[in-house]
Amino acid sequence: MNPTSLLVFDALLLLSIVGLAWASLATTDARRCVILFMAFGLVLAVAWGRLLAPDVALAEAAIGAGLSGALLLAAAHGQPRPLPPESTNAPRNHGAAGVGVVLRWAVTLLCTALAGTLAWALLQVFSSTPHDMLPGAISENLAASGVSNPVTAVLLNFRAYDTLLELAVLLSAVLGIFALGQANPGYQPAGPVFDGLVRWLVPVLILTAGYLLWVGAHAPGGAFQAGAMLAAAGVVLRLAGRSRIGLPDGFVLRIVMAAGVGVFLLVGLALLLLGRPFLGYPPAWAGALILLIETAAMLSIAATLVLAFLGGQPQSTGVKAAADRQCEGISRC
Amino acid sequence: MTDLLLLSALGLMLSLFLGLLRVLLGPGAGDRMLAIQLIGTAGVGMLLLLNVLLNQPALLDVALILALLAAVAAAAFTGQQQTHHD
Amino acid sequence: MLTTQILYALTGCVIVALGLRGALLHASLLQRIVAINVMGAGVFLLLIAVAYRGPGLAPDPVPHALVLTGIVVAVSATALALALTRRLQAEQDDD
Amino acid sequence: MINVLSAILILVGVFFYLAGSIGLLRLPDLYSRLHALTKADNLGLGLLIAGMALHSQDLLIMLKLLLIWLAVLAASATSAHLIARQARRQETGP
Repeated sequence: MNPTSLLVFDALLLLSIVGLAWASLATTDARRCVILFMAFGLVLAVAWGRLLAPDVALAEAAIGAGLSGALLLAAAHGQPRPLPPESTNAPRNHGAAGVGVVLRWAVTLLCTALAGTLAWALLQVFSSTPHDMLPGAISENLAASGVSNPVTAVLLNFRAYDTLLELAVLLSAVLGIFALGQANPGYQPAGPVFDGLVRWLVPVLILTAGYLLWVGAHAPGGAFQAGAMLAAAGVVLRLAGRSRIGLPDGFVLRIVMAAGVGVFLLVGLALLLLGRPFLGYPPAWAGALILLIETAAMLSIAATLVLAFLGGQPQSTGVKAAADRQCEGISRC
Repeated sequence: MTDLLLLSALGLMLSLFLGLLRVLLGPGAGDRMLAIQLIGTAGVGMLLLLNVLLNQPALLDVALILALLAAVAAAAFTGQQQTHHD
Repeated sequence: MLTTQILYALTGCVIVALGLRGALLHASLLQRIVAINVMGAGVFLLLIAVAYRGPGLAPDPVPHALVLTGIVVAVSATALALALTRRLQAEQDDD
Repeated sequence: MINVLSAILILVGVFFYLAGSIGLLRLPDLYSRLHALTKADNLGLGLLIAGMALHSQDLLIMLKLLLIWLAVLAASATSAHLIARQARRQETGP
């Protein structure tokens, strides 16, 4: 392979990454900022692929380029439209224009210093001989982990503690969102064109989720990517204006939300009772236990991400139907 | 063959840069969304080429996901939220 | 030292600084949230670059696992922040 | 022989990509840009995928490639429709 032209490819890719990050943060128009950030996510997915990180690329493609774009675009809709440039500057320039400029430069200078320090530290790390103890330990023990994809082995076996706590973080994020109020208003029913797309896209997304969950044991994929794909199916249904988007109601929803942490903990405690370390799977069972935990985690992650897109506690469909009926009785609302 | 694939990847990169220019120029948000669509398609193409170049079959799945979710952004962009109150 | 690794890692540093600057200086809450996400992406770029071992060699899976969970946590934290923003704006509108 | 054919398909595909993006940049209004974009999506990626499929000579990979192309086709048609409708709505007012 010709290394120089690959280097040119790298340079252009990185140039577009820096340019997009800069452009999305340089504008004051919320929508433009979000659109540029979505392009940033797309290019990042290519960069992960280039750096031989297909697991990360899968997650970035599903989340960075898909879900978080939809999430931020929906939020940008609610923002006030940008004023023409003359009027935006006027109120700020009243008293503190000088201070503003000084602050701006000070922050820029400090951030540049941070980048310099980081770069210096990294170059120190790179110039020392790499000590590959951790990757070595992983490849030595991979056979006993129950899966052959090293990233899945790290996530669900070697560092299963971290993943358990991460699922707890996701759960607390949803609980925080619930505490802040009701879900966003739904979308108006889609036209026939988008509806036609949704009709086959949603089943394909669900199938892809199943495929990613299964393949994660021996190839890039796993619960996180699969959960994101399932969530994407829910978000697509929501965008198409459907009232039922695959989320269960009430109590069942709460069980699904907690399933990831719950199953993880139950497996860990059961192993403790059997005299093994917490989450120390017996090698013969490891594959099956990991698949069980991953299935539960996928459902929880999907529910979390869909609820994150809703931005609040969903009204249960029964209550909502009653409210709609009432509405129609009173007036067109 | 690898040289040709690399050359094609550079061609797609050029196409992506032209799309980026349109994202920056606008003028409307609709124009920017169109350019995002182009960048997405260029990304899919690059992943397909990298999949052979770097011998990473999983990048085919990444391209598939990008392709499947390509319409989500446009739908989120044009979707009209219901106004519940009043 | 690998040129690719250094290029990507240094870009990560630049993105972190750009994101931090945006998060500190932007007036709009939504754009601050985007800026924090950009900063996170910079950290991810740095980690994945550190994990890279060169063409044809298997990279270190530990940073990959870290970044994978990081992406999912970042999107849920973003959703929480957006919900907070919405609530803040609603409260301000009431006043 | 197959290699030559696949190389030609890939190169022509990249050419359509470039033509589409130059169109997106040069054409004067949203609707004509939309038209240029479909060139890149449908023809550019289509030819690229045909070339890659010939190169791979593996049935499973060919099927995946076909699915990718179909997904991009459907997505590009749908988004083009949605964006054009939105633009028209804004022109005529709410």
